[in-house]
Amino acid sequence: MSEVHAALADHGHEHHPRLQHHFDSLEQQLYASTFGMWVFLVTEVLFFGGLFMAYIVYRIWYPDMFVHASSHLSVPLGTFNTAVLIGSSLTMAYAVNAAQRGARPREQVIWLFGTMVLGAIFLGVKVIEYMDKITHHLVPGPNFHFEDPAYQATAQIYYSLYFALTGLHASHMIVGMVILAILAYKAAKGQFTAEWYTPVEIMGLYWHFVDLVWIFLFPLLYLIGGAH
Amino acid sequence: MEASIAKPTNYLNATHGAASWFLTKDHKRIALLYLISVSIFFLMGGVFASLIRLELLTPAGDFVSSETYNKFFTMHGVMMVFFFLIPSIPATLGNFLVPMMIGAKDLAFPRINLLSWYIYLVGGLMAVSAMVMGGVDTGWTFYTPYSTAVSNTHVVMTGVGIFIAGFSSILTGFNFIVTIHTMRAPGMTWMRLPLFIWAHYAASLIMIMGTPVIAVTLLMVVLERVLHFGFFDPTRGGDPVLYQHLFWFYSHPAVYIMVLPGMGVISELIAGFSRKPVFGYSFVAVSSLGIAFVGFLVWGHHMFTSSQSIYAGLIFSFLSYLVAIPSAIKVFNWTATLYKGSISWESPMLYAMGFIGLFTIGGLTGLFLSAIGLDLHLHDGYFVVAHFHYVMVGGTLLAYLGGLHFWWPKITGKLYYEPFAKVSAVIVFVGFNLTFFPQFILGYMGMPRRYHQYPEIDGWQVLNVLSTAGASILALGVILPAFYLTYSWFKGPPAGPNPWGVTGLEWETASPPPTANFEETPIVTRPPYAFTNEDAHV
Amino acid sequence: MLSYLPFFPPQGSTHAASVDALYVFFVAVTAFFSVLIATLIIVFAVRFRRRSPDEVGAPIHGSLVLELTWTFIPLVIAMVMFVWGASLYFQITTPPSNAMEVYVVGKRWMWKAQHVTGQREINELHVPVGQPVKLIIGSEDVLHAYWVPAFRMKMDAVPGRTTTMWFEASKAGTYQLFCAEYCGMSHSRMIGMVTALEPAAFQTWLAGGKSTGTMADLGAKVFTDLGCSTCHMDSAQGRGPSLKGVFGSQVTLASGDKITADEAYVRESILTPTAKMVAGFPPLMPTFQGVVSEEQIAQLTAYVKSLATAPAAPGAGTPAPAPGGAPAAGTTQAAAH
Amino acid sequence: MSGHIIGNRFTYFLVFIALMVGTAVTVAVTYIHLGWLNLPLALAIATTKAVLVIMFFMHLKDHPKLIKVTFAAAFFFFAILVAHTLSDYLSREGHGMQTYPASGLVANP
Ligand code: HEA
Ligand code: HEA
Ligand code: HEC
Ligand code: CUA
Ligand SMILES: [Cu+2]
Repeated sequence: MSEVHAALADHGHEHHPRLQHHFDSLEQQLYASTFGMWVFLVTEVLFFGGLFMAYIVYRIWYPDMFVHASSHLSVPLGTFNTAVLIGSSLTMAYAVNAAQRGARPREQVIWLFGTMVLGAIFLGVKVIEYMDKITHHLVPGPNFHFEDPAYQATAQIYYSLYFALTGLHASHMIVGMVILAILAYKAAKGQFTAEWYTPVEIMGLYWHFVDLVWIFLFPLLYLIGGAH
Repeated sequence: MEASIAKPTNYLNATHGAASWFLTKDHKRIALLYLISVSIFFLMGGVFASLIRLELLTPAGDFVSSETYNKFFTMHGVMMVFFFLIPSIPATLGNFLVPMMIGAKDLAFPRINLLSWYIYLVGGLMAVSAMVMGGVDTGWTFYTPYSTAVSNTHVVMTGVGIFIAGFSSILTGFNFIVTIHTMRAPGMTWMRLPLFIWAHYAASLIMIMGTPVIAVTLLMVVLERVLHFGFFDPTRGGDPVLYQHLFWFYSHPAVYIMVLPGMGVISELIAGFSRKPVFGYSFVAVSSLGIAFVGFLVWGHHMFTSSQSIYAGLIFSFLSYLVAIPSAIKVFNWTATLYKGSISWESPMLYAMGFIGLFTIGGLTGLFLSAIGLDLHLHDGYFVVAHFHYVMVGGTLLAYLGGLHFWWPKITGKLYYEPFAKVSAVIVFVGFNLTFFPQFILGYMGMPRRYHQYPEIDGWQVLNVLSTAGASILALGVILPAFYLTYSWFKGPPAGPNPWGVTGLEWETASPPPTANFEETPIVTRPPYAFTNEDAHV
Repeated sequence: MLSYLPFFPPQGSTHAASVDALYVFFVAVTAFFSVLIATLIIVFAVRFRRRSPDEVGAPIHGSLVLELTWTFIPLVIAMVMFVWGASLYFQITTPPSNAMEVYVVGKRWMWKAQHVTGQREINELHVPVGQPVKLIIGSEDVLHAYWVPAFRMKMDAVPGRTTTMWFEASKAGTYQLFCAEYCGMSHSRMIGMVTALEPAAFQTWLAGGKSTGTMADLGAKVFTDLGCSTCHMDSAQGRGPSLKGVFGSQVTLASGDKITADEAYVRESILTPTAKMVAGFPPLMPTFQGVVSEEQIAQLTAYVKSLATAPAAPGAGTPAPAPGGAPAAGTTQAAAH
Repeated sequence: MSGHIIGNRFTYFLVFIALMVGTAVTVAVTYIHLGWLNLPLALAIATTKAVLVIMFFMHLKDHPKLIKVTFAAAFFFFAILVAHTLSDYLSREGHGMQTYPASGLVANP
């Protein structure tokens, strides 16, 4: 905020190579980036929010259908993936921490790479699940087939939501992994130091957010029918 | 750009060549890139408007076929709303002025700013190619199930274009918010911010909170069309009305994205040309936030006849009346600012005075529509068309033109020929009223919108002819500035830093400003609009 | 009252005058504020025009009293507008219980209407003067909206749902009917006429109009044709509940809830039988989704209504039935463009 | 001020364990029949997990108020979307539920 600005204006004379010309100090720059990332996450919440809204309406309208339709999802796979994603959040937190401490490039790369591996496992399981839905004709559209004819029509809504929500989530992960790869490359070159590690920190926020979305998707999509 | 010799370097002549423009990170150059692109979209939208008006000259559908007409109004609406009006003031004037007004060197994320322009361009090109390939005919509202299951036009291409352009709007809003929070010059406290900044801050809030929802909604439409997903498909138990909720959750607040920056411009113009602080500064500032916030609570007033529940209708109607109050506060404060001012009748001021009058009419006719009992009659008729053109054209477009004239000397360093500007302002005002006033009457008499032909009912054709005549005058009025402004850029006399004798950090630096905006980071010690020493001590 | 003035559509319904009155009020408020603001702007701009290049305005910063004034006065006016608009809304959307029902289906690009007595019309609607009429509106494809400007009423036709609107014609005459919700290519040709007839003339029209039997009769036929009658018998032997006396009554559901069997319930029972299960019955009933047309649903509904033993359930009041055995034919009167 | 917020690795690990336990619990309770309680319970657990992620992994607890308010605003506006939309759905006439049409739509050519 402007108070920061004012306070920093006096002693903002260090010239770190990472300082962009329009900022007065690295602190101001870091603050702007962090704040910016949070603002970006706000837009992400509302982006997923539109789909969640549709989910809420239809869950209210067709509670039984949700129970039946969700019974075709594999709870063990979903649970496994949840654990994998939480694990990747941990490795991500360690990656940020390593950069902040200015740890050796090798250590930074290990954590970043570990996060990517866990992300890849998650996506791999997702592919298995999608394949399963495709072979069982559970993709909405003309080929959709649901064993209980009573839900033949409405179950397509559930699967539309399922594919849209998980698909959007997965595409966020793919984007995240691309960025992780770039960061790992930069980390390997030793670009992140205790003085300047903003990209890693920002990326961490993003990755945790993706985890956050999944934490809600898991019970809302997989864990509906357990008791039936 | 001719090489200007022996002149101080400014952002225009600091570097040369195409790359220095297309890869620029300077917010001022990006503003100019935006200026050119939104103008092109405005002209395209305007051409469609002219074609619409030509068709409606006669009751019979004799000029083009109904399919073509349907594409005309859809593409008119899409171009004007998503590719012209929403980015118009924020991405051009806002981009240019937000950093300058707060005493910063640039926006917080210059690269993202440039990215937003490219994203806008990609979205715009997709919309244009959809248009070239045959167009789209759903209306700018894309109501389901027509858009998902029935229309056989380029809904997907256009939808994706808007989806993409949405992100450019998100990025602009995001950049403004971060910039205003973190980059204010020393001494630039919140209560010293020009009202233009407050208005842009409020509009940016809507951009980041609302736009993602329209993006995902259009994504759902595209998924439903392309992959046969079923979100809104009634044959599979989906609800077409849910689409309307999601669409208007964004699109009602979006009308305030369109008008708030315009209101910011008006505050600057009124203060500048009366050489007086804006009356009730803090009320005008906070009412922007009020409009942005309450604006999120009223979307259901577009759905009174949609079979939405009557209780929801009541709530939405009630809240729509609340959103009128902050707008009223602004209108009265601007008027009061004129009292005992030193008012000069220069062209930007003419636009500003036009804005206040036309926005008042446009806003008050919005209140007709929020009265549920009355909207059952008026909905989807020409009264609505007249209402929104009063606020969008009479309001925002006038503010945009006024702002462009006001800051033109700052942007280009040149003065335009004032008599031309005055004349075209008057032409716009007259043409505008002649075009859209008759539409209020038509609407109450029952003429439905999106009609390619209309029955020969007493007086309907007369009113339509008046409207078309007005549209031709209006077209002249909006096209004139393109000529004399461009001319002035090359041949106009130099403007000097502060040709209008007004206050504001942007007027304290050279025209055109240097790349870093200021020779030295300014230190702010007075409130905005401090024309006298007495003003400086509040 | 105002129908002879230009700029107003004819006043054809009992709603029209009250809607016009509200409109006039809004026009007056708008005129008042627009003139007030415009006058002040012009007066100030002339009176305080700049007289020397260096002149500046007076250092006036604001006034709390004024701010409060122009917050509260508009607020009060706005509340008057809201309350007036909302009460008018209740008045013009709550149909009286003796309303005559007409089923209307929007389909690209025509309005099909069917009277309870069986007469069908396309792009036309005949209604008696002085009798409240409730339209039960459906859509076979996309959104449409039924708008009769002379009645100051409109309602969307939403696929997947029935909506209602009512009016009472106050004067005999023909009035424009428009489709007000954009529905594709010939949206602007989805228009027609509503004819309000004096009650006697309406009876004559009904008698002369070619009826294919009352809607309930048609519904009875559909009921047998689709095999509903194999399960829903009059006695308790059927696999499904007897439908006698069901309409308008309280049905106990398997979930324990009680709901009133109305049009929407019947519709839902036919299309999504599993949605609301009647207590004590297995989920045997198949869905008729995709099998019955929108019109047949209306007919079945009318039939189920006619089975109600009570002397006409509320909202089911019908005018004198058409003479039986009227000559059978398809749709009546062709569309007038 | 935001400055440098450096987390504790052991805390991270504890949070990780808590999240794993939360996951196990949420799966387990699905198999216990609690009637309508199942959904709120699942959401409560998910929210708790989310708060842990936000506060510890994302360090929202260490961030200045502005950022806290900003992020909270996202959920606030989402709540507006939900509340107002449901004000329609939960008060609709009939059964609040809709039935779909008899005949299909014209197919998309
Ligand atoms: C810039 C764009 C803009 C702005 C600012 C507004 C402002 C308002 N609009 Fe408008 N509106 C649109 C753009 C805009 N609108 C568009 C594009 C549509 C059509 C969309 C489509 O269907 O295609 C539309 C449609 C629309 C409808 C739906 C109509 C229908 O389809 O049936 C309604 C209904 O309530 C409405 C209401 C309002 C209200 C109450 C305001 C208020 O914010 C106005 C507040 C301002 C004032 C009230 C004036 C100033 C006040 C005074 C001078 C003091 C006196 C005040 C009192 C006595 C209260 N608008
Ligand atoms: C920013 C928003 C904006 C702007 C600026 C305008 C500007 C204009 N609009 Fe538009 N309008 C909308 C937004 C806007 N409109 C929207 C959202 C709709 C609803 C769409 C829908 O239903 O889906 C609509 C619908 C709409 C209709 C209703 C169509 C229908 O329902 O059937 C009409 C009819 O008169 C109309 C007219 C005009 C006119 C005459 C202008 C004039 O102000 C335009 C003036 C500008 C010019 C004329 C350009 C100048 C260019 C030249 C002079 C070049 C000359 C070249 C040739 C003519 C070849 N508009
Ligand atoms: C295979 C047997 C079967 C057929 C055929 C059948 N139904 Fe049903 N119907 C049932 C059963 C069983 C129930 C009760 C359970 C339920 O609510 O679904 C029922 C319930 C109903 C109800 C709700 C009755 C109440 O008491 O609330 C209505 C209305 C109805 N059916 C109408 C129809 C119509 C109209 C048709 C033909 C288009 C039809 N049914 C065909 C078996 C059938
Ligand atoms: Cu039917 Cu428009
Ligand atoms: Cu609105």
